[in-house]
Amino acid sequence: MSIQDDIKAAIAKALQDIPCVIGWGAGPEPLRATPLFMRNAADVENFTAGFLAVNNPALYLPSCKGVKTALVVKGCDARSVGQLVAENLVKRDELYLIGYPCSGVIDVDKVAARLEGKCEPGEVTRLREENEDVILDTPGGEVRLAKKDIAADKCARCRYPNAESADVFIGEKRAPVVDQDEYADLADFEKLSLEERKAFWEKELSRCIRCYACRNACPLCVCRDHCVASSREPHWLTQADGVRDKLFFQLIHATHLAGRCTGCGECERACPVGIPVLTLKRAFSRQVEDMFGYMAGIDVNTTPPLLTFRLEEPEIKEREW
Amino acid sequence: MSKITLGYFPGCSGLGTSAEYEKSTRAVCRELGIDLREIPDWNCCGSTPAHTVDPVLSSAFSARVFAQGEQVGITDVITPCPSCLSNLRNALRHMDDELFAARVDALTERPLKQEHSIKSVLQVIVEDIGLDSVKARVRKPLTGLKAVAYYGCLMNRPEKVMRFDDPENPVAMDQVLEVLGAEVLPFPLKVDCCGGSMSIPARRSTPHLAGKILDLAGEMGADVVVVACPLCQMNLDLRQGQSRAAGLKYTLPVPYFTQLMAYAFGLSDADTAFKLLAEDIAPAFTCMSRRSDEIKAEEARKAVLAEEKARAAAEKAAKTQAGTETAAEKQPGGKSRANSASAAGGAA
Amino acid sequence: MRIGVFICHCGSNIAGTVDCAAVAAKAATYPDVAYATDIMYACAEPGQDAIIAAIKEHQLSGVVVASCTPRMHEPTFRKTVERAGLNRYMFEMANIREHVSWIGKDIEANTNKAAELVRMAAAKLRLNKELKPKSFPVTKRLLVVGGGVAGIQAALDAADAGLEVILVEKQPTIGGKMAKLDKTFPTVDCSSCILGPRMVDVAQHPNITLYAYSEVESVSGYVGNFDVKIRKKASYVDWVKCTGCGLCTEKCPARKSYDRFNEGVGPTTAIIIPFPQAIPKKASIEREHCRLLTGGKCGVCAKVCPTGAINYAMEDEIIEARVGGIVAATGYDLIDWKIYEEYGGGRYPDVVTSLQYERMLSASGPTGGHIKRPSDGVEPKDVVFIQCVGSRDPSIGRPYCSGFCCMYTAKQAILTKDHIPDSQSYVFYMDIRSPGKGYDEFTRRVQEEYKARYIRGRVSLVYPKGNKLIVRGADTLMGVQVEVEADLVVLAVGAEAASESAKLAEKLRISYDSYGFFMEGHPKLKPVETNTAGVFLAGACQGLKDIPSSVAQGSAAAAKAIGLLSRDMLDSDPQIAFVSANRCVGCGKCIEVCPFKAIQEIDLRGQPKAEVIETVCQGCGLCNATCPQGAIQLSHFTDNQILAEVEALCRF
Amino acid sequence: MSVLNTKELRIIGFLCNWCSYGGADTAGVGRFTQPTDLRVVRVPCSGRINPLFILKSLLGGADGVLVSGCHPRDCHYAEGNFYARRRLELLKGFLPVLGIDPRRFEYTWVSASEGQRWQHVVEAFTAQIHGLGPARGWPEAPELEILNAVAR
Repeated sequence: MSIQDDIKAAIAKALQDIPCVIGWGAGPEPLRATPLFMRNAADVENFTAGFLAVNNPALYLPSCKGVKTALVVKGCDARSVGQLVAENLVKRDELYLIGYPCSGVIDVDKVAARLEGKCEPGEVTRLREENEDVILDTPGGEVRLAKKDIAADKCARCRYPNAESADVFIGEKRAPVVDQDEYADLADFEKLSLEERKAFWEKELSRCIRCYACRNACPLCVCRDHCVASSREPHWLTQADGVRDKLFFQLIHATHLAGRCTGCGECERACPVGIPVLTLKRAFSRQVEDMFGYMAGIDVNTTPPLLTFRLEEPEIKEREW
Repeated sequence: MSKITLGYFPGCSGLGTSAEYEKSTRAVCRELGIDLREIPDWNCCGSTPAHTVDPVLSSAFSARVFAQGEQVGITDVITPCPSCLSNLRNALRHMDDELFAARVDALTERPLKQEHSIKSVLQVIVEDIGLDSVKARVRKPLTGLKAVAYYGCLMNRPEKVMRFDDPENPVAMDQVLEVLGAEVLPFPLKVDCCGGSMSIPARRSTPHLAGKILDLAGEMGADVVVVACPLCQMNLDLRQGQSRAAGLKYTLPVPYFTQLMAYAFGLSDADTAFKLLAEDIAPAFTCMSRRSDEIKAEEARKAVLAEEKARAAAEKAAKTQAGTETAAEKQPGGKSRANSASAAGGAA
Repeated sequence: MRIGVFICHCGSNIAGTVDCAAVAAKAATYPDVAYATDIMYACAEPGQDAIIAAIKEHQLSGVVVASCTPRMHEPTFRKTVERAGLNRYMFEMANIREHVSWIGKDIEANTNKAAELVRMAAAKLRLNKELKPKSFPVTKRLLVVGGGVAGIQAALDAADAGLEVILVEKQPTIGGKMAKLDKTFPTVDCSSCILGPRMVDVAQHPNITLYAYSEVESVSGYVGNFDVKIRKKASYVDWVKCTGCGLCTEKCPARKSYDRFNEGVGPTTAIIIPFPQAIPKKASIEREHCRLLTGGKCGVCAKVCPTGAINYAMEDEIIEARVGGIVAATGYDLIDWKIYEEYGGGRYPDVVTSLQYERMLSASGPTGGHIKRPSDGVEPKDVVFIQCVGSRDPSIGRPYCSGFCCMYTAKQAILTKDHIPDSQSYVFYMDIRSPGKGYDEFTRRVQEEYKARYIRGRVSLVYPKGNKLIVRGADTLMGVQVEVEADLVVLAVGAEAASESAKLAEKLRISYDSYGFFMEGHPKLKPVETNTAGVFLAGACQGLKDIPSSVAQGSAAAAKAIGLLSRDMLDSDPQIAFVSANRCVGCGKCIEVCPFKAIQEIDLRGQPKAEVIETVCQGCGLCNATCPQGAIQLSHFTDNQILAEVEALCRF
Repeated sequence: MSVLNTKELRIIGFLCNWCSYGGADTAGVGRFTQPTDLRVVRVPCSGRINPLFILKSLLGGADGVLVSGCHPRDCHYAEGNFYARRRLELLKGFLPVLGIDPRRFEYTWVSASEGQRWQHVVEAFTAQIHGLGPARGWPEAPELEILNAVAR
């Protein structure tokens, strides 16, 4: 029996006393799975885990408040859940987590790059996983790609492939991809001078269409309908179509996530125009880790660093005047 | 042993009036693993009288000394003489001001390129070498020598420039003498004026001022007045005849602390250079050895006493265990012996 | 909205370096400004009347006054607009004096900056809302911290006015520094004769509860209702049973304990009654000296105590109380004079402090009022007083004048002559500072009648020679060096704020200066108030002062406290947080950070929401900065108001 | 035109009412001369300061932002400045990510008695900002550019 079947069995068992289990099901095309809300055995048959299980199911938790809900989670999803629990935004005892060892998830853009000249990702007719590879059926025949070459960036720096906080864990635990997140993804950006960085954001943000997909994909953006981006009281943002306001929205998002972001990357994945908005959050996360030794979503019993303080802050070197 | 290498500025008196300071300093530094590299072709530090007349010219003298050092890769310099120390350090401090530095550079035509430091020999021994290292080298402890340390006006003052020891009650030399084994008396006039700079403009006040220092030291029962400054040494040592004429009662040898260090390290007469002192140090050492004998005898007596006490206690414990209560008789015996012993000590 | 702008000249204070008419002309162009003018003195009666008239004439709905700091006159002008029928919060101030005219002389830059500050104020005012205070009941009880003469005075005055008073004193007895003094200047009357009866009054007053040997542990709450925890330190003696007979102090074998009350002039016992007139007259054990408490062997006091009051197992006790106001009267300490190596740095026994000398002069002191040299017990003949030891000395970070040393030195010189008629006193001084009723006459008397030799100059060295102390100094009037052979040297040690004053300030949330002295609300107009409502200051804790001034300030602080607590209800400040329930997602972050537990979670139609407890909220706005969606806003300092100020500065 | 051309830069200060605003007043009372660039926004507590106010200022055209509150442990509201310290320090470290020189933002603690310290802070910070020169602006929406031009 495959892990997939074991998970399905666990889901079926969970459904005996939980009304809904959230996981993934086949999507509109072979390279994409879609969130799946399973309420009965028939739904469970559509369940799929593995390389296509990209979406973060924690996104739906705040709207499930008060109803016992089960989730199938990857390691990174579990961190989002953990942070929501730490902030008391969802109650742990209202959750049932089914974990499995994640070996990474697909980044369709990277597949597109690999297929360049052969075909469009949408023309792929079938995807099969074979150990550390995937095999794509394309109009031009089979294409074999290594998973690590087409996995999301976050998978290359994965410290928590196993949902450690799961109530039930299916399969053998995987070793972490890395022991330490070196924030290598920021290295190239940080080679830029201050002037170049400013130009970088001006250029990137000029594409922004203010669709707020980044916000809507973020499992920790719990304000939802009450986001300050669209309120008059307080009135932080105008509706003006300038880079300044577009960037300022990203800064609102990033500061609101400082000390909370688990780096799941859904914001950046959701962006239809490919703005690297995760960079802002990662910059904050690194500082938070250095300054307060805090990693979001790991320990549900630690108060997030911006909601507490110490009388003496050993890592804060204030300016001597 | 780890060696340190430092630039060395002997100063003018090292070649003349304070030759004993110079000899003993070199000997002591050698023993302590300080490799002294004398600054090549050094010149006057620019102290009296230049600095009272023209501060820029005075600092230029100092600047040339540092420039000479820089040429051979020396930037950390030490000097035994507090007066040189003061002028060299003040020159560096004044040259922090760019305008001043420019005026100095115009005179020397050799602007300094590196950061320089200047410290006294005393400061290096106490802070960089450490008293433990000094103690480890003592072969002939100065046990029984009653000493007072006299620092003079310049070694620790002004506080903001010297940044070493307490400006009103310095203790560095006291500590050195203590690890050499001497008994250091708490001398209140440590930083009083010896009259040094008065010796030309107000000659008659010098023996008076120097005499006051020697007088109190003598009154306190000191065998020696230990110094670290050539000018102080000269005033206190050389003028004792004048001081006696002005009413001074005591005759006291005035050695440099480095001389006593050399002596305690067991170095040769050439290194201690005691014979260059005006007042003979021999009587002080005679007092020292007599007192040292007394101290040894006293220690021996104490050891015997302690042994006896321990034996008595053991016996008492044994008897108590046996149920007899006669140990009380033992104690008066022990006491009377102690009394007679201290009486004998007093008579000696 | 119709805004009126008034640019105050403040005489020449502002108009000297700001073109007020130009600022007013500029202000007239700002959005919603219906009227703008400049005015000579906005705060004076004609100025206030002009504002009221303008409000009526131009139907103004909000007012900006550009003048001094709002910390000074905001309450004044709020009352003014209220008199004209506006809500008091429809008012903003622009600080163009402290922040503009007083800190620069460039008229062009100042005028421009003043106009900018007015623009900010007007932009904010456009978003102001009418706010109404709520009333809450007041606890009619006063806490006085410190039982020196200032605290005693404040406690007695408040108690006489009918208030309940809690007096907390750190030492086992009240009386403070004054109780240690032998006589007081300039009358040379006996200190304990004038202070003693007042101490007894404290003990006997039905409205005063005294906690001696106690300290303030923590303070929470706000004006009208502070919740105070008082730590009653273990005295190891049950004070209910103790009669103060003193038998224990006679029998205690630990006779080498440090005598705190007598400034260590002689040793004392481990169990003590500090002095015969102590209030409360109860014994207490100093733990570090007690043989039983440190070594486990002794118990003499328990054996001799006729009432069985000794309790070695006693522990600190925490007492909780609610008070409406607090008077801090924690006094001063002497600076550490041992840092002066030139005076011996504590090495010479015959160099004593002025307070030690005071104990040597006192008939109830360890020497029975006989002046004796600590080294050999001999009566001194030549006594040298050195003034300004630790005062007016920037090199040790104490540049200020302690204020009372000149006077007590003169007094001590007189007393020296009284005690030892054939003695000679010498006083080394910098300047004689004696501005007080009868003070300068007093310092003349000591020189003319008592023949004390006053030498203007500093002492460079004190050193022992034989059984004398040689005092060497300068006589700057004669231009010579002087040496005095003294038998005893008395250092007029300067004072600093009591050692733990900073800790208390943090508990009371009041400011203190770099020397530890508590900051008054205003140096002239609010000398006993602090910027924390309901906390008042008395005595040397606010700044060094002598006994008459301390007593006067004690009474002043009491008067302020009585005024506050005579009211049954107080108005709460309406500048507090409020929640837009429809925007709140109930995440509870505001509840987590609120320092006052002023926000609670409520259930609104099945949804968790935050709710502000209005009388508990203090208006810091931390919740506002924490709430991601801005659902909780601080009234009068809302996000939009601050954004309007930022916009006003950035956009134009 | 808010700042004087060539003479001033646009510096916004956020000061807590109890300590630093009082310290600035004390500096004024003491006639401690200061540069005129700074404009002060008074807030009750440094804990009230949302880091976004600072970002809004810097994106909006401020050349420098200075925040000052009560010294740690001396907060009038007991804890506000402790939270502020964490938030402001994080913000300062974040500014370079946007290409903003972190020296354009400083935070400090000045008590109501520290008039001289306030003078020093203002002088030092103003000099620092003048050293950095005017900040380069961020592009606004085209229609706003036109409106602003009209307003000016």
